[in-house]
Amino acid sequence: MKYHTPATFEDAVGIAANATGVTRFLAGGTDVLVQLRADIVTPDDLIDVKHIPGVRDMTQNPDGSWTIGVAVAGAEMTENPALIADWPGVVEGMDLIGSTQVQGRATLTGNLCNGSPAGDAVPGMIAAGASVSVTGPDGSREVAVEDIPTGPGRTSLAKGEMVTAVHLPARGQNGGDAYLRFIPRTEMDIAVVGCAVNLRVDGDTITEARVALGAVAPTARLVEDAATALIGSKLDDAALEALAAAASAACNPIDDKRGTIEFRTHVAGVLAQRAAKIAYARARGEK
Amino acid sequence: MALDSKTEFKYIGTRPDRPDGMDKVTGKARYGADAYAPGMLHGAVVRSPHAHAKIVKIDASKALAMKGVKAVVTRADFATDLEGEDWDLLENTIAGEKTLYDGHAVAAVAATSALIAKDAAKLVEVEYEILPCVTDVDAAMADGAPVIRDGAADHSVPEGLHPNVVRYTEFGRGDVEAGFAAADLVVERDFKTEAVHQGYIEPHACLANLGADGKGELWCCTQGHWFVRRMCTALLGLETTQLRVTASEIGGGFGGKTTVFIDPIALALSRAAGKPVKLVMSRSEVLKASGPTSSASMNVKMGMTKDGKLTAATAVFRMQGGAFPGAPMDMTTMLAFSCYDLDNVHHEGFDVMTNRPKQAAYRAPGAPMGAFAVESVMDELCQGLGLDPIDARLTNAVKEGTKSSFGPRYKAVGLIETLEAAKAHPHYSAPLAENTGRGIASGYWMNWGGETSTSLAIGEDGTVQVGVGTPDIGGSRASMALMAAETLGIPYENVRVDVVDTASLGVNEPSHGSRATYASGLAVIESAREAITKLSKRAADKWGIDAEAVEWRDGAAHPSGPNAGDFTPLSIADIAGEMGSTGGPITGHHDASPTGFGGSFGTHIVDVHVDPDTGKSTVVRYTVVQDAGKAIHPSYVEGQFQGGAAQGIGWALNEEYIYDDDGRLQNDVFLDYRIPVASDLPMIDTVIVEVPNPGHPYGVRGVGETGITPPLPAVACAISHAIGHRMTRLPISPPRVLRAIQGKGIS
Amino acid sequence: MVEVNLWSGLRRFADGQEAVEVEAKTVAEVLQKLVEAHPGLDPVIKAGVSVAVDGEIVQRALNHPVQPDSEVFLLQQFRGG
Amino acid sequence: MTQVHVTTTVNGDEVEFLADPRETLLDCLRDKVGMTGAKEGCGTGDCGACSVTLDGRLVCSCLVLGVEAEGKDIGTIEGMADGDDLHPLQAKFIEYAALQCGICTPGILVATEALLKKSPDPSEEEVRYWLAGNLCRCTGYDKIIRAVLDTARDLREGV
Repeated sequence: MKYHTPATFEDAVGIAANATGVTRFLAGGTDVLVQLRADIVTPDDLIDVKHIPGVRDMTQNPDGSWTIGVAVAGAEMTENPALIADWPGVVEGMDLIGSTQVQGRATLTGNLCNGSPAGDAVPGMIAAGASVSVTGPDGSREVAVEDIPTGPGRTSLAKGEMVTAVHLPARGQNGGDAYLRFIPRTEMDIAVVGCAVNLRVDGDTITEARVALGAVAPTARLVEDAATALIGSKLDDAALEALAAAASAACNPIDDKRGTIEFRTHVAGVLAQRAAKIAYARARGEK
Repeated sequence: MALDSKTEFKYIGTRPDRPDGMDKVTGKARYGADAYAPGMLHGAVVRSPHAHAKIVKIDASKALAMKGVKAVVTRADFATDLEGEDWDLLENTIAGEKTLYDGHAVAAVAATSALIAKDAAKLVEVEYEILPCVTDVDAAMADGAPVIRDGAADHSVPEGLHPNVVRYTEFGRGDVEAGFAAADLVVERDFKTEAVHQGYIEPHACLANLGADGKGELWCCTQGHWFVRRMCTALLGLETTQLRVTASEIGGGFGGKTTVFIDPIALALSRAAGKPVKLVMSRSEVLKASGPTSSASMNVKMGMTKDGKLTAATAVFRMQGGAFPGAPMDMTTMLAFSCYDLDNVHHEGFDVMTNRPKQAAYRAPGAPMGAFAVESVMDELCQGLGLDPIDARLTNAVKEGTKSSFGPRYKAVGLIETLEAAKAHPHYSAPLAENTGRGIASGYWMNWGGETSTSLAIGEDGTVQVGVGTPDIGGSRASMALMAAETLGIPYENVRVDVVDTASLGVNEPSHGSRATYASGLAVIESAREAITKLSKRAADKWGIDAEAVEWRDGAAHPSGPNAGDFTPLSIADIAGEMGSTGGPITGHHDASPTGFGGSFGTHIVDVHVDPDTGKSTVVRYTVVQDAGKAIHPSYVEGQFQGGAAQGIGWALNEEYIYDDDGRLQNDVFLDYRIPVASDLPMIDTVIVEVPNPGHPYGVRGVGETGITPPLPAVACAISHAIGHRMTRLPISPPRVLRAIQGKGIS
Repeated sequence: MVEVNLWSGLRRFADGQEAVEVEAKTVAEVLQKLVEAHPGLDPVIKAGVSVAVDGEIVQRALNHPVQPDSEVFLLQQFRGG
Repeated sequence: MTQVHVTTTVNGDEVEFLADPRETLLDCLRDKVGMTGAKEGCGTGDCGACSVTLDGRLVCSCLVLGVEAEGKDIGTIEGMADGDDLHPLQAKFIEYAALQCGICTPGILVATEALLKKSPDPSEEEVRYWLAGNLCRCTGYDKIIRAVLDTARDLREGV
C-alpha cells in the first residue's frame, strides 16, 4: 500500500486517475481503516486529502449558504454554533456517527462516499438539499447529494473523481430540520432506520418540505410522497398519518442482523412523524 | 474450616486503595499483549471460513517461501495420542480432519512482523470439501440433522436420540403429576436464549518460548495458569513442570479465560521456529473462535396454590455447547429451582453439539438460562394468582436445612434475607411511570473451593509478601491483603500480594466458580496463622517460655497472661529483624481443596421503559441485593454486583450470536455484538446482605457469579409487565417487542 | 451403612434404585463400593461426579469422612466461570 | 516493504519511528515507541481502549495510521500524571474502585480528561454519552460515572 499526501485536489485526482490498483481517499479514516483491518479492502494507493489547504474549513458564504471542507470532523461541526443554528438536523446526523473518538475524525464526505445506505449524515444532507463539488480528470461538477450513492458501497463517482466540498443551501427564514435514527442501544450502533425532515413554514402552515430516509433501501433516498403529505398542512394528525404511510411505503429494506423488513418499514413511519414534529417546532422558532 | 467467633474487624470491611491501582491508572500494568522478548516473532492463525468442512489438503509452500516467515504449524505439530477431554481441547485448538465451525483454526504462521505473518497466513492454501452444517439446538436434535461427530455421545444418552445429543441427565423427586393436580394454577412455557459472549475487553494474547529440549515459558492472560500449563503440556506432549506459565494482568475473563485457544499454537510455533512467538487474537477471532456460552431451548412447568405455595415443577433444558460435549446442562438443571423448597420436582437436560465454537464458562455457567425460564414462570404464576412476587418467593424460599431441588440440604444461606431487603428497599414501592414495568427475580450460584496453594513470607523489616495462584480479575489482591493484615494485625499497606507463576506454588485452580476470595483468601489466612505460630515461637524462645504462653495480637507477640511472665511485647518487625539469627526465614504456607464454600443468593429489582411505537427497551432503575457472607472489600463486592447486572442486562436485551444459513457468524465486531455502553445503563444500586458462610473463618461467600443470574428474568418480566405480553425469547430485541405489542407473536 | 442418593438418571445403572447403601468411612470408599455393587456406575464416576456429604459439596475430596447417618448425594460435576 | 519515516510528539517528547503505511498509530505507539498504555480491544473503533489525543482531539489510535502522525502532537495515558502526582481523575478512579480488570481504564481516563477540559460541569447524561465509545465489561459503569462526576466537582471547587 502506497500512502500519498497530495497538496492540491489536482494532484490527488492525478494520483487516483493514474492508479492501476485499488484506490481510496483518506479523510477521517473511520471506514477506510476498519475495512483495511478486516481485509475487506486493502488499497494499493491511499490518498490522504488532509494536506490540501482548506479541507478543514467551514465557511458561511455571503448568501448564507455553507461550504464544508472534506476533512472537517464531526466534532468540529458540533462546536460551530452558527452551523448548528442553521442546520441542526444535518449536524445531529453527523454527530450520531460513532463515539466521541470517532467524531474526532469522521467526516460528512466520508460518510457519503462510503456508500452505506445507513450512513447517518446522508439523509440530513439530502433533506437539506445539499450538493457536493466533484472534481475529476475531466473537470469539476456539482452533484446533488442524493445522486452520489448508487447502492450499498457504490457511488456515482467515476475513476479518478473525488468530492472536494459539501454545500448546504442558505437556511432562509422560518425553516427547520431534524434527523432521528433508530438503534437498539443508545449509541455506537449502525442505524436500523434513519429519517431526516427539512421544512419551511408560513405561520402554522408548511410551505416546503423534504423528507429523506436511510437504511430502508439500497441507498438513502428522498421521499417525495412524504414531503407532499406535509406541504400545505399544519402538521395535524391527518398529515402525520399520511407522512408515516408515505415513509413506510417508500421502504424497500432487507432482513438482516440489525433489523427486519417489517420492523424497518413500521419504524420509518414512526421516525418520520417524530422528526417532522421537531423540524416543525424548529421552523416555528420553538427551539 | 469453621467460622471464627470474631465479629469485630479492624481491616476487613474497609475500602483501601487496591495495590495495583497506580499501575492500572497510569498505563504501566502489563496485560497479555504487553509482553515483548528479544528476537520475538509474531504469529497469525489461518482459520476456516466454513462452518463444517473436510480438510482435503493444506499447502503452506507459498507462505513458507515468503521473506520473514519462520514457521508454519498444523495439527501434525501436536500430540497424537490424546483422548477424551484432551482430544476435544486439541481438536478445538487446531482442526484435524474436519473444521467444525466458522473460524476454527487450521494452521498458523510465525514471521518477523505481525504484518508479514498476517500476509503469509493468507497464502496458506487450504482445500475444503464443504459439509452441511447446523447451528440451532433444536435443529441439531431433529431427524436428519448433519452429524457433527458420530460416537461422541457418552454412557448417559438413552438410545434413539440424534448422535448430536452427547450427554443426558434426568433427576427429581416426589410425584409431579399429583403436585400439578393440587395446584390452583399451572403455567407451562417454552423459552429460548441465544448464545452470548463474555465480552472481556482484552483479546486473548500470549508470548511463548519453547525450546527443542522441551523446556518452555509462557506469558498469557488467563484466569488460571496451572490449567493453562496442564492443557498446553498435554497438547504438546511435554512434561508438566517443564513449562513455566506466568499470568499477565488480565483484562477480563468471566469464565472465558479458564481454557486455552491460542497458547498451544504459540508454543508449537515457537518450538518450530526456535524463537519466542507472540500471538494475539483480533476481536473478530475472539468472537468467532473463543468460547461463548451455550444457547438454550427450554420448557418449564410450575404449579402454585392460591396462597402462593409451589406444588410441583418440571423443566427440560436442551443446550448446545458448540462442536464438542460440554454444554452446562448439568448446572442448569441443578440450579434451575435452587431458590425453592419443592417436594415434587423433575429435571431433564440435553447436551447437544452444533457447528459452533466450543462453549466455555461464562459467569455462573448454565444458571442464567434456567433462571430466565423458571423465574419468568414464577412471575406469571404470581401475576395469575394476584400475589406479590416477593411474598410468593418468601413462601417458597429455601433456608438452612431445606432439601435443595438437586438433593443436598442447604447450610446457612441468605435468600430470605435478600428478599426481605429487596421488599424493604424504596425501589420496590416506588411509583412506575407510563409504559414502564417492574421485574423481580432471584438467583443462585453455589460457588466453589478447588485446589489452592498460597505462601506468605515475612520481610526483614516486618512487612509481608503473599503469593497467590488465582489471577486477580476484579481486585482480589486487595481482599487478600486485607485478610492477611487482619490475621496478622498489621497495616494493610504492609502487605504486598502477588499473583505468582506456576513454578512458585503448588497447583491452583483458576479464578473461577467465585472461588478466589473464598479459597485463596482462606489459604492466605491459614498461611498467616502458620507464620504467626512461627513468630510466636521465636518470641517464646527469646523470652525462654513455652510457645503456648505467647499470644499474638495487634501485630505483636505478647505474654499470654501474668503467669507467662512480664515481657515487653515483640512486634513483627522486632522478630523479623532478628530472624536470620533466630532460626532463619519465617514463612507460612497452605495447600488445600477447601469444601466449605457457601453459595450466594441474590434478588434484583428492575424498572424498564418500553417505547410502544418502536419496541425499544430502556432500563431506568436497577437494584441488586445479594448475600456476600462477609464483604472483605465492599467496593469490589458492589463492583461484582453491578458488573453482573450489566452483563445480564446485555444478555436480556441486545447480545446474541447471529449465524446465517451457512453457519457464518454475522456479528463478529463490537459494532454488531452489542454489549451495554455507558449511556445504556442507569446507576446500579446495591445492597450487601451478610449472612456469614459457616465454612470460612471470616464468613466469606464468593460473590462473582450470582449477579448475572437474576437480570435475565427480571428484565424480561419488567418488559412483559410494561407491554402486557410475556417475553419468552432472548434477546428481547426491539423487533420482537414490537411484534408482541402488535399481537403478532414473538418469533 | 451409608445411604447414597443417586440422581434418577443413574437408576438404570443401579438396578432401578435411587438410593444405594454401602459400608464406607470416606468419600473414596463410597465411590469404590458403589462401583463394586453396580459396575455400570464406573464410567459415570470416572467421567467425574461431585459428592455432597451433609450439605457440603466435597467434589473429589476423597479423604473426606462419611458417617453412617450422613446424607450423601452423588451430583453431576460442578463447573464454574 | 516501504516504510515511512515519521517524526511526531508524544506527551511533549519528540519521537521518531518507521511505519508501514498499513500500521495504525496504536501499533506504532505500542510496538515502536514502547508505550503500551493504549490497548487494542477491537481494532475497529468500537471500544475506546486505545483512546489518545491527536492535536488535542480525542481519537481512537486504532483508527489513525501511524504515518498520519507526522508532525502531530499526541497525548497518551503515560502523559496524564505529572511525575509521581496522579491526575485527580486517576486518584479518584482508585479511590472509588472505578476499575476492576483495568484494561479499559487508560482509554476511559484519556477520554474523561478530554471531557473535563471541554465541559467542567458535565451532567451524568453527558458523561455517559461522552463515554459511550469506551466499553467496560466489568463495572456496569456506575463507579466510573461517579468518579468522573465527583472529580469534576472537586476540580470546580478547587479541592
